[in-house]
Amino acid sequence: MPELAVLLLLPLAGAVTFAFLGASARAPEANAAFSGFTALAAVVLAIRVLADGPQLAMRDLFHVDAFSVFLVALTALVGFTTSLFSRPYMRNEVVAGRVGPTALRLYHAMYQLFVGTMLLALTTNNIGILWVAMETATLTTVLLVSLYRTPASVRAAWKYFILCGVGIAQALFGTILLYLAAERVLGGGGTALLWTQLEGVKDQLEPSVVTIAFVFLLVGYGTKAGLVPLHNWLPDAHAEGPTPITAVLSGLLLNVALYAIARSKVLADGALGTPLAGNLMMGFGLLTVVVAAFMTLRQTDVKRLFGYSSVKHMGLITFAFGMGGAAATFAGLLHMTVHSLTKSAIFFAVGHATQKAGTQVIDEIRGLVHTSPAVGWGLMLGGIAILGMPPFGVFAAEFLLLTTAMSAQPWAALVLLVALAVSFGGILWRVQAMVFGAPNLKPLLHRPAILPVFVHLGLTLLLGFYLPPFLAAWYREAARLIG
Amino acid sequence: MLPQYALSQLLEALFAVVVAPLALGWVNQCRAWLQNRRGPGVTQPYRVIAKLFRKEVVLAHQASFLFRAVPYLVFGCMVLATGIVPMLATALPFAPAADVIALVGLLALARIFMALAAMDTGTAFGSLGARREMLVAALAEPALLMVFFMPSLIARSTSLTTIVETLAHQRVAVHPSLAFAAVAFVMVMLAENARIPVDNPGTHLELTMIHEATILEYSGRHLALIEWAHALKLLVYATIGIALFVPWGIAEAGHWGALPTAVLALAAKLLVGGAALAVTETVSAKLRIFRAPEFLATAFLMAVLGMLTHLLLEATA
Amino acid sequence: MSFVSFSPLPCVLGIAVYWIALGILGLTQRADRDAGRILYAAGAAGGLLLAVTAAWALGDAPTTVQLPLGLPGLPFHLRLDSLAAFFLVLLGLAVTGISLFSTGYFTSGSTTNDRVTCLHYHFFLAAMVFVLLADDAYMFMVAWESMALVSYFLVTSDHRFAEIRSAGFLYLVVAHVGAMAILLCFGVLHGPDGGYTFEAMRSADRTPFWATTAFLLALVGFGAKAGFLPLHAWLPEAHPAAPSPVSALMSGVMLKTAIYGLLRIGFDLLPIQYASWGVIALALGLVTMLYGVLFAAVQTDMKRLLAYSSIENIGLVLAAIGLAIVFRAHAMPALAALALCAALFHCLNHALFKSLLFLATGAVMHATSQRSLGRLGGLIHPMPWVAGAALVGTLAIAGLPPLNGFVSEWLLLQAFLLSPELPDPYLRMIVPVATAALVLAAAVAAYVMVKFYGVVFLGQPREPSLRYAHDADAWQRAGLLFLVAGCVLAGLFPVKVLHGIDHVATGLLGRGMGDAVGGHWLHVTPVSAERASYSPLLVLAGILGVVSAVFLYVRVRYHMRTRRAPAWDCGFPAQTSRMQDTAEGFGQPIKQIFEPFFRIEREMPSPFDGAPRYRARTEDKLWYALYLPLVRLVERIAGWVSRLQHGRIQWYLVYSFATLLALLVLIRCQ
Amino acid sequence: MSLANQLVDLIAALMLLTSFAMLAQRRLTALVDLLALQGVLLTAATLVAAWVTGHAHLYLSALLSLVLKVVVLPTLLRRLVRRLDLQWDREALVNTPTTMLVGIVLVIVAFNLALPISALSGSILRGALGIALASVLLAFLMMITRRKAVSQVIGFLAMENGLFFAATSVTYGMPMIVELGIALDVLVAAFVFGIFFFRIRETFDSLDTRHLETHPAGEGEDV
Repeated sequence: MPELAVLLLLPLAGAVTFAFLGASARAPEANAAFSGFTALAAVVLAIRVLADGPQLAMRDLFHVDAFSVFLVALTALVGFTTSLFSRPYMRNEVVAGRVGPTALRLYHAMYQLFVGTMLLALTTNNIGILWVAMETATLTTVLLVSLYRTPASVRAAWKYFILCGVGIAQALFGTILLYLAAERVLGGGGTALLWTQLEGVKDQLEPSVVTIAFVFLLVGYGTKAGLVPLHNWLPDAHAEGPTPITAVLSGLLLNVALYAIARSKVLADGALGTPLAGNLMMGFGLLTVVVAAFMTLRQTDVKRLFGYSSVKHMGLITFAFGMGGAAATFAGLLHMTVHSLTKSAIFFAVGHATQKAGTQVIDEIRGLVHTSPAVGWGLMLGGIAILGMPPFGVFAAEFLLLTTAMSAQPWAALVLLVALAVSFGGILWRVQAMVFGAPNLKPLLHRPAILPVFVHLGLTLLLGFYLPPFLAAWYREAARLIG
Repeated sequence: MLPQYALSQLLEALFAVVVAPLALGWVNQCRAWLQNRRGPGVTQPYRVIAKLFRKEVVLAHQASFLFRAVPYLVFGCMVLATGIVPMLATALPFAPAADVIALVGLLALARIFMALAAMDTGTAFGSLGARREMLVAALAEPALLMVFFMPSLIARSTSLTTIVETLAHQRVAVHPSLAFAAVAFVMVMLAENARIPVDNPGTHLELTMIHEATILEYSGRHLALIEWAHALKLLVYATIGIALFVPWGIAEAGHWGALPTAVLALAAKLLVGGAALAVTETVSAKLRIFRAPEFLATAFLMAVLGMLTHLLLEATA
Repeated sequence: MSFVSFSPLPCVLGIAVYWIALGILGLTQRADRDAGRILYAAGAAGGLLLAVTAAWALGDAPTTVQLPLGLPGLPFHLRLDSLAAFFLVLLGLAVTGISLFSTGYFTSGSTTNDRVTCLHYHFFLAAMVFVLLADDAYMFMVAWESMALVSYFLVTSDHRFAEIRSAGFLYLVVAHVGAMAILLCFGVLHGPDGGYTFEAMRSADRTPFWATTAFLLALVGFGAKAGFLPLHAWLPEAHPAAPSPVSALMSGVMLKTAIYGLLRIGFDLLPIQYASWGVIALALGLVTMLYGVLFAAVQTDMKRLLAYSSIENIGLVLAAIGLAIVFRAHAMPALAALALCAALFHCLNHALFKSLLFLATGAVMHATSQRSLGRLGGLIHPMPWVAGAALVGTLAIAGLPPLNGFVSEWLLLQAFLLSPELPDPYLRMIVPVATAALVLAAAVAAYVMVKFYGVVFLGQPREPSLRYAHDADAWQRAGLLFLVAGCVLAGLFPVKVLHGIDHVATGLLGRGMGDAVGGHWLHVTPVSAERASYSPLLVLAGILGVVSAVFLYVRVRYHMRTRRAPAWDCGFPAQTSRMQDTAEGFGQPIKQIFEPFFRIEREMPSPFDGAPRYRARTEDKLWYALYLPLVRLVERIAGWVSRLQHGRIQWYLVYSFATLLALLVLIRCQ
Repeated sequence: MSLANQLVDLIAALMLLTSFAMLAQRRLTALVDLLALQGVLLTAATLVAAWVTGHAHLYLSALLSLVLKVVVLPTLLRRLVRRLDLQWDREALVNTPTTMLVGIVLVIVAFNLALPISALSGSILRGALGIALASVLLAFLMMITRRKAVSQVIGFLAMENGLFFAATSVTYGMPMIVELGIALDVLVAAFVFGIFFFRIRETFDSLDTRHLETHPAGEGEDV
């Protein structure tokens, strides 16, 4: 599969290129070009998987099925639009003197590497490699978070590093235990970590080992996914890094972590035959939603605010996956899609807004809609969409999730609704304050990239009204795989 | 529609319009006697109205077209009200057009026009009067409706014709609820017609007046119409009371033979009623303005209690 | 109809799409004003067409359509039945008037973004159509929340003012909480194997407990939109904040969509009703009504006053619905139909006169830039058109014959007077109290409206600039006159209106008011002619006849000399406009009598004040008793939760560690 | 009991011992030494596994461990400690005796958890899994109780050692490609740490993590 090779090698090539040329005048465009071609390869891959079913490649080292290819497409797409957004954003940062040539090289190289590791994590068939990719993703972004070298950003990056490093170490332990269980069935050697193999023998795995393995995996990847109480790295990392990185952290990294959890759950369910894994995930999901909802009420930094919003949505998706079943998993997958699109759109808008205001403090951003209507309305509509107001797609996902929850877990649905209402108030109040009111912002030298914002919002809007049949079939297939 | 029905309707309305000032005059005369005065005679209201019609109208500078239209509208409403109330005969041709609720609505319409006109000139006393008038109405009107609902429940109808026929022709039945209703009705009537103890029809003392304050700015023919309408209102209330609580002797429409009896019966009832009103006014003192709501709330409660009594004791489900 | 197959549903759908197109067109228009104005006028034409089409569909059998949109497995289901058609008529009529008015209103462009407003305005209209047409839970929720969202944008269209922003915020939060209750309600209602179409819900079996839960959730959810106590708090904030045509739309039409939803769920999706629901609805309706009217009486902002008056009217409608449920539960369908017809008629009436009054306030604000009653007065002279139209609206909303407001209140009272036929003695005892509350509220409403009209339009201008206020322009007049005509015609020909409404009752209850309505076009006879009858046309003819006769007589018999002079006012010499009764003064007696209802803050001058100043603020007790404690509770919890987030890495590691250990111990214990 | 078994058990016991020693040790250079010692133990364990199974890649893995965990990382850390002039660390939360007590509890918990797995698995890994888990948890505890960034990194690396030990002793090593990947990650992580220390130093003039305790606006106002 040449497109798979392109998909994985192109970002790597990009990273190497930018390690040397990342500070050149045309680097932002080149960055977008690399991402664009990667996205193209992802689309081709997606079409192939859609047409021919799951694919294995390179001696079973890579495996792409409906679940992963959908995330591959999403990741590549958001990676591309974010690179478009990053173009004027980073130029403005340079103008503002916040980044120098070295930082710019680091930024572009790591951006490509990050997207590459995400794609690797999604396409690999080996759960060991999945772990390696996740760890690499952490390492690539950790330096980006501290790109500005302000005390706060160094702090945030350190926190990110330590908490995620420790977390991901737990995931490795889980992986080792899984290997232990699989080895007894599949024998040693390379095959015992292959997903395609594991999936086939999942009901023969030793339950007591898999239970412990799942706990470690859940805690490990849950840290990356930002599940409460393992989420503490997330708000700071979101707040302090350059906004394009925030957008991909929120829109992509969290998804990939959830992807790992969802895969783990399939194995755990198969081995245990009890709803234990699902119950744990539902518990985490609920706790996450509730805590994140209340935390939004206390935020004064706009990027932290939306960081908590991401935490909340990860909780919802975890809850959906935990509940299981075709409908809930479908809702979870749809939620992943729309959350990625919407949240990155929000961060694009927030990025420009914070550059205009010269601060991330919510109270000091006012009247966006006057100074730049497009950014203002983008932020407003994005905020509305992420809060689950129709006609945006987040609502479609929440509708499916909540109605299913009401049949299956009425008490949990009630808790979710209360939390959603609280975060609705908390976020709307702040978004409104920033978008409306008398303006206090200054114009920017480089025109903001509005297109990605509205492309994302348009897609989200479309998904609220209309789910293309191929997408629905895709989700169903993926839900079948992991439900 | 038979012409004799139409004729009876027209005659009754005309009768009411002509007789109304007389009834007012009778009450005033009785009061004068009770207060040891000679009194101006029962025809005094006619003389007043006639004089006013001949006088020129002095309009305030700020007065709008509303101000000038209101006297006619109020007068029209009152005449129409007399057309609905079975005074001498039941089954009037106009009766199906409006029942008791519509009657209350009609009275409210007149009052609201009155209040708006009072506010139109933008004087201190005008708006003060309008406010007080509306306040009294806001409490008296529901009480009045509740009073009406009791006979309506007994007769299972809100049509005045049906009510009066039921009450007048039924075999003797005791309706304790009607006692409550009657008391409440009298209280409402006092309030609505600007009588003591709620208002003083004779006063022009600024701080106490209610109704008079609303018509301060009127003069000439406008004032004549309003005074006349006022007299009509008193008559309407009196005849409603008579029709509801002492309906005996009333004629059915088209029964020309029963008409003389009906006229005599009505005259007798009005004489007694007017005298009673005069007595009431003489023996009681005017209330402070903020006591008036309590007075009316009492009436309202009486009416509600009456309805409750009816539903508990008399209703046959 | 043999050669033309006319089906109303696609036509209605077409109008909604047309409005959406107008909105998008509005967004793309140039700064050229006239082009923008045409859009509103074109929208008005759509409204009229909608009213006609929907009226056509009133008696027809329900028609359905599925759109290839929505969720997989749950495409958008649309259905046009009599209930929806009636509310579409209401929407169409109100929109016609309001859009005509807007054509003249949205011209200044100084404060708001015209293009965006135009977009939201027309999307709002379309969203309401979709709410009424929706036939599955998802479509309904999408339309419902979209409606809330665009109306939120409309409310905040002048968002430079902090109070407007917080009003919009409050509105959207309450709306969203309500929408969640509705979502929960649908979750309870859903049909077998998770069917979320209304068709599946209709046929689903459910226990009394779940049915009651669904009804109560619907009451909360739609109550948040309609403004039932205690979820009314957003109304008096949002209505004044919005541009007047938007206030008119929200108050006149949007609140009715909540009533529609309640009827849809209460009567259509829940096939069996219980008397207890009716009692709850009745009680809630009466309390809401009284609360609304009492607060309306003490307002000093004309749009707040009207907003509270809307709360009152919605309470009245809810009470009527409650009564209908009680009758239905006791198998008295004819009486249920009567109460329901009263409710629906009042919905229509309120849509007409409340829109009219909000538009009138819009014209006043447009001309004077004043909203406070303390700065208005005497506008009948410079603005005779607006004053005339507002007079009709005032009389109609005060429930006076022969206008439309009286008819619905009359029908409702008739329904109440028939309730002694209920078999349950306890219910019978509620009736007098309920009736008393109803008539009391109606009477106080008249008080309120006199205050409104008198203070705004009559008397002397309280500000000198008011003398130069300009009257409404031709478009605005057209809009006002359309609604005036609606009020008058619905008042004079109630039988025609009831014919239409009867289809709805028949559709929902299986039986309408029947022959009683069709007796005679001149008289409304809800049960029988002996029982009660009312003919507004005759009443009007009677009044006009007497008035013209008297006028002619006076004119012929006496001289018509008239002289202008300063007002007499018992001979007081100086009469400034400040000596008139103020809005506060007018509300004072109500405030005093019903003092326990209010929360009053007084600022009294001391005897030694050089510049004595008296101020009294009357506030909603519920705000302090319910909303603020709730906010404080949420904030307190947020405070506790945020202590988890203190920035110490060691502790964060402890969290992770503890979580890991707890989970490990948990699974070990299993 | 075979020789291999005894050897692995011995190595495991030493592993546990070093973990405890690290928990108690507050001198940074000594900590680095202990880390290097763990690396040696790890290499030894891998060699034993390679010997038992005869897998060639395990020898490679042992070499990798030796280079990375005994030579490269300790050297790097030693140089850092010297360059940054760090000597001592302090306890952040609780004192050493308490930490030790908690550590003993953790070992019991880890053994208890590993019991069912040990019971069902064969030959050489009998007690190793419990000890590996205990090492991981002890390293975690060390990270919690230390204040200096360097100590945290050492704790992190100790945790990785525990994981590697689990991988080798319990499953005779992971597939080669995974091992390589993990090793690469550890190496990169070490470089990132290195960069970080200088950034922290440059920003705060100290490597005390107290400076890394943020009081971000809007949260924890009462701290």
